[in-house]
Amino acid sequence: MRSAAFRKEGSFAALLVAPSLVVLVLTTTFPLVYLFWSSFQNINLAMPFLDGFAGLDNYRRMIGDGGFWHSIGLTAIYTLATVVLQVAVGLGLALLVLRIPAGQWMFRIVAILPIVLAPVVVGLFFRTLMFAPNFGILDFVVRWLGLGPVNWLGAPTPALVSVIIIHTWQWTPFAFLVLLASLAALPPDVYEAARIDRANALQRFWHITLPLIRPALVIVVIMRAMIALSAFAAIFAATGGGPGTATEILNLYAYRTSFVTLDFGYGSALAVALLVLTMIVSGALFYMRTARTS
Amino acid sequence: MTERRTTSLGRRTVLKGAASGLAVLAAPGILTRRARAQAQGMDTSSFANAKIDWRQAEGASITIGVTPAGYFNNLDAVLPAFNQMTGINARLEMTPPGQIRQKAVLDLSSKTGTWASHAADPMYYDLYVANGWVDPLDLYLGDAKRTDQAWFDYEDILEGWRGSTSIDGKPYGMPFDGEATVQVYRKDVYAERGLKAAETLEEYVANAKAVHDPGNRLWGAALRGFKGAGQNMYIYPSIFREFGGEWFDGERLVVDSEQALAALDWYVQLLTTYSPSGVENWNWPDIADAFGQGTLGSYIDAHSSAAVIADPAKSKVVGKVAFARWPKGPSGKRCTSIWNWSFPINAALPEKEKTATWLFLQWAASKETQAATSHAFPGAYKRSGVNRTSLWNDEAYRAEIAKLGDNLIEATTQSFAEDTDVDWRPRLPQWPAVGETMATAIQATLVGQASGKDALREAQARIDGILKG
Amino acid sequence: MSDGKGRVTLRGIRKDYGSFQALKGIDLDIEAQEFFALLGPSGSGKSTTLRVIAGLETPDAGTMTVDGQDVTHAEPGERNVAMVFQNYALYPHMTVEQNIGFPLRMDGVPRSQIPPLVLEAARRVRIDHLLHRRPGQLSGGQQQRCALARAIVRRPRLFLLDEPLSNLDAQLRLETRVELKRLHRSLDVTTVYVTHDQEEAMTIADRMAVFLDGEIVQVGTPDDVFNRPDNLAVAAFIGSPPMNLLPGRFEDGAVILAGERIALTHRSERAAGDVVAGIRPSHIRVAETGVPARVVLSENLGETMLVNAEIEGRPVKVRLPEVRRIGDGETVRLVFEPNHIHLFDPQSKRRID
Amino acid sequence: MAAANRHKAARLRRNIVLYAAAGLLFFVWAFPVFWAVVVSLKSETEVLAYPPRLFFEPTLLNYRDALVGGFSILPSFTTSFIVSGLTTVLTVVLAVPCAYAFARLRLRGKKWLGFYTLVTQMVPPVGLVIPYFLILNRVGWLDTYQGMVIVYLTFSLPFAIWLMVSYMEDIPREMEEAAFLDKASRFQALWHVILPQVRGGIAVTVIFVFLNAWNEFLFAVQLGGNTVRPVTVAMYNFVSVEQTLWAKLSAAALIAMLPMIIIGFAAQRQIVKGLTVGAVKGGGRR
Repeated sequence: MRSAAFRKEGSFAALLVAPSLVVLVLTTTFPLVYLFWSSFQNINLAMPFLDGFAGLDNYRRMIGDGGFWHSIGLTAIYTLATVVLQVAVGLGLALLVLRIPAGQWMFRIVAILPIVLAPVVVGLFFRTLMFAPNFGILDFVVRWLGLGPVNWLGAPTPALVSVIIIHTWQWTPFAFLVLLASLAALPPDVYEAARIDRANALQRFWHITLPLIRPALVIVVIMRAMIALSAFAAIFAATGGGPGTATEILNLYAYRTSFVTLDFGYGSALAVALLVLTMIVSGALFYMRTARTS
Repeated sequence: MTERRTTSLGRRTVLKGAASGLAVLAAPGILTRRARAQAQGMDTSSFANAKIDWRQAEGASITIGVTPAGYFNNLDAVLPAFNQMTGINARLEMTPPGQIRQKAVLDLSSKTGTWASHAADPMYYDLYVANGWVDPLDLYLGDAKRTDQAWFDYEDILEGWRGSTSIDGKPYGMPFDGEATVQVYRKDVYAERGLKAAETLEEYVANAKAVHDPGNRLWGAALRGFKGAGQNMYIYPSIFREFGGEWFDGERLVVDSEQALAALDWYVQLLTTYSPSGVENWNWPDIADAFGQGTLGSYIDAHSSAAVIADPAKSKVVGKVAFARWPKGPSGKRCTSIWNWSFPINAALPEKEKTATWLFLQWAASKETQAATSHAFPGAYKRSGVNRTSLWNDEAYRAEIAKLGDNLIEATTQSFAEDTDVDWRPRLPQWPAVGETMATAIQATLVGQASGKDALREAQARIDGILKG
Repeated sequence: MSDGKGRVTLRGIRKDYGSFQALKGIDLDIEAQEFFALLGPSGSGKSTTLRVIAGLETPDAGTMTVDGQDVTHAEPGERNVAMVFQNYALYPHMTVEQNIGFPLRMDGVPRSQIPPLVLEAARRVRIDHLLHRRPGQLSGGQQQRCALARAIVRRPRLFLLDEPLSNLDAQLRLETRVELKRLHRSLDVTTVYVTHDQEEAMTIADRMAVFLDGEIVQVGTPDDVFNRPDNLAVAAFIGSPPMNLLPGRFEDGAVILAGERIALTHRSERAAGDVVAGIRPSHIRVAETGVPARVVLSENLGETMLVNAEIEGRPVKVRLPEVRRIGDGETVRLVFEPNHIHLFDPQSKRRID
Repeated sequence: MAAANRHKAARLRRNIVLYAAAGLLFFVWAFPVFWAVVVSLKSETEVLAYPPRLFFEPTLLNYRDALVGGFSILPSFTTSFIVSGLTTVLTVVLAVPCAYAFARLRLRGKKWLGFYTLVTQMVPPVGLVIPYFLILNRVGWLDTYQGMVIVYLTFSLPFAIWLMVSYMEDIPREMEEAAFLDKASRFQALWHVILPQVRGGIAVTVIFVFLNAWNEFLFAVQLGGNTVRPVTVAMYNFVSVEQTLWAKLSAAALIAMLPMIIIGFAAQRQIVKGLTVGAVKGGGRR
């Protein structure tokens, strides 16, 4: 808690912060205010004669809207599944790669690939080149293995599984790279000590590795949860939220309400709901992080 | 950028003929450049016959939003002729098909006038008009200073298309390119099995059954399965109408009638029995791709997909294709789509730009430009969806289109003449929401998420909510 | 430039961090050109005091003057002080040469004059052969010298060292200690030196201040502090091991410890009463007579021997000048050298003279 | 001897298993990209062939079409470079000082400002398209470079500040204190002492901001146009109303992603660092 208190510190800090803040305020204040404002309005382009102040109507409507709760449920499943998969697969892969004596660099490089690809491209590629029945290579492989045919994107549950696979494919490398780096940074003497204490591999993992990489795990969970909550482009390109509404997470539902149904008022309310949800989830995760570490 | 864009389709035919790789590398660029030059040199002399001043909006700049498609590419290629003739700087802006409607609505609703005009979906005119976003075109058509009615001959444009772009008798959009929904089938496969094009929906199912042989990678039939107002809700309304469905009961939109359910059952039955798995996500390009690969006996979709399945660079069934009209439904009716891309005039424009836009509309919809972008186009791709009755009767045009498959011309013109139906889809400002709701219900039934009855009942409830506001 | 001044005065300096009082009112005078040590355990306030002198901390109360001029609120850069940090704080992206030259650059010294000054400073600490290396390529000792050179190159009027030797190994620490002293002599700059190591403070400082719990408990020469601890706190802190402190009673110029009466030749005028007697382990002998003590453990230190014993259950340490066999549990008799017995008042905890 | 051999054999077995498992996962991650490359080398008919063929006569025509054909994405390449480049430069110039202040300086309301920047990052883009459209239209910046850069700044800036703060916090405070004692002003301390030490962090920020700007699609479609048409939008020229040209789309997408892939490979170390910053903390400063 040392602090250097100089007279000019405050004004110097203000000087450094000001440009960024001015830009942020200028570019985000209006959109944010507009978003909130329109969530309290009736703005339905298809019915301009109804436009006007709606009070809490849009929010009230949300409570009784099955589509909203359906999308919330999907958002929860999608977020939970992708985060768990990314962490589990990423950690497994990291533990595995750490053990191979040579060629680790190849994995690091391959892991970069999905991360740098545009989600919209990934969604498009998976939709057709991977998943499409009678066309996609994955479909072919699954059939060849005698497991198919699976109608990947054409049936509700497989479609949800598919978009989760796509997300997991693209972002597990993130978890993998972070966890690989933290695992590599772990002090070897701890393991030697554990070995002397006759801990077996599983015990070593459970009692030493996991607690030691906990900070990294928590960060990964936080960042991945935030990204999963705001996922859009890949699902949009792969399924458009379908079939039916089987993959229509809240983000897509808000998009459809605003841009397809043209109900901007309700769409804004849904966007606000998503914002609040994201803040709650990330806030809770951040709280867990600071509460446990301090 | 716009200039370079025109040429990719022309190249394909050249590739076909070229034997050696290196020669191929050099050749296409040259040829397409020539094609573009020729297109630019489009003969504009007949425009002088119009008794209007083509240069009255000289200096105006207008942007027209379009979407990647062969017909717009061709239009783009001849656009310099327009600019040269009028002194207007008109540009086409390509927007992905998935976003063009949203972008247009965003632009119109915020009255920015970014797009002077755009390729519009006819189902959106009720919305546009309810909001006063677009100008009625009779203002322009009736203005002798801006229109030579005799020369332009608006009545020559296909009637169904004019109807689809008019509200209460007033025109709001200028049809540019459109389609009829027709049966497409493999004449070789049908002949082998002694089948002929279906006359009724029952026969269509029977044909599909006769052809269906998934073990040999041949499926009976396919229709659009993808969710969307312009996807499954493009094909379903035709079936609905053929089953005798009526969209409106007085003022109320009804989507869960007996006929609606029967139509949905027929659709689901056909697709789940005789279509490849995955059809739930198929849009028209996917159907055409599958048919082009020889895996489909038949499908019902826009006649313009003929261009894709007649393209040897992509299709293995060239020369094995024939066309026929929609089969009749139980009501004895055939119902083709009246779908077309049309150009409205953005009401938020200043007067001079409006005039410029109108001149563009006239020019684009004129016989000359329609011909210049179709059979008279020097590139490989010839439009097959011209907007004028006179052209559909034009021998040169018919000859060009006939190359795409047996009976195409006949099926299409008959469809235009007899099978169009103003009430093909329910026209109302809330169409985007209604169409999307129906699309979701149809797809939910197709994938087994809900029974047809439940899905339609829920859709009805939603639509009631939507229309109540 | 060193102008022979550099007299520092602190008056009533207080510093709080939340509810923790880091400095509870420090008064301190540091003479010009003096080598002054701030000694104390960690958390005692010595480092905070140094940082206040440097200007890195602003006190919550009190004033600081240098040569009579009030600098309490002056920026660090305005004070003409140089500092060597515990971890050296070398700029890792600069070479040794650039590191040493940095203060000159910031001071506006013309570019052409910088290299010779840098070279001179580097020579003084004998790292002139390393000028083109980066800190990461130096050993700990070399880094430390580099930090020293960076501090002296500008000839500050105050030279501040924050535990400069704590990151060096024992051998190097000894050598550097000597070198620091030599450097101070040649530079003639007021030097304030923070350490928790009393041996370091003793050997190197002209004078020192002993810090405990945010207060200065004694200021004086190393000899004063060692041989005349002002109070019980200093007595219990200084020395390795520190003084034995035993409760006793003063009567008639003599002190009574564990029933044994020890006559004190030099203190007689005081009234009788309870006292605390302090005596360093090396001022106790094992003899045939004296206070009986039970040996708990005897440690062989090579040249000397440290005996841990108990007198009436109280621990006593005895340093014997030679190693001899003393069995654990054995009872010995201890003799206290009367003229090395310090007396403290158990109430005021102050020294009784 | 026998024991040693047995040991050796066990290790060999273990390695084989490890490599097999690792190889399988490697394959899973590399395959989609590999397959995109394969598809881009096929003709359109070949692409649609089933079962998919691994052996075919490869062609580079798709690449030529994507590069110099009618739908060349090269002009869009330039656009993407300008937009992403400008966004990156501005973001870094603005974010670095701000991050320094957040990490080190005392400022009234800093917590709230930090929270505000975090919140702006969470707003769903869907809710922002309409207001942005209105604003940009008002100032006449629709379909302009400056308009697009401004919009991207709102996303990149909070992210960059957040990233840079972690790097700034890693620098020992003594560095600045030493600089102050060396008579450096606050600005000089930042410029001469802090900035050179966070060069790695700046590099990471540059890479990520550039990457995100390059890959953006939703805003590019809605707020761009003929003038500003980044590669992610231009690729869609191969997804026409009539058909999707898969081979050309693959080629175009691969070309469009090539700079990112190159950056990814070249700056692999920095990216990993960027991903792990803050995460591995506690494992030492450096």
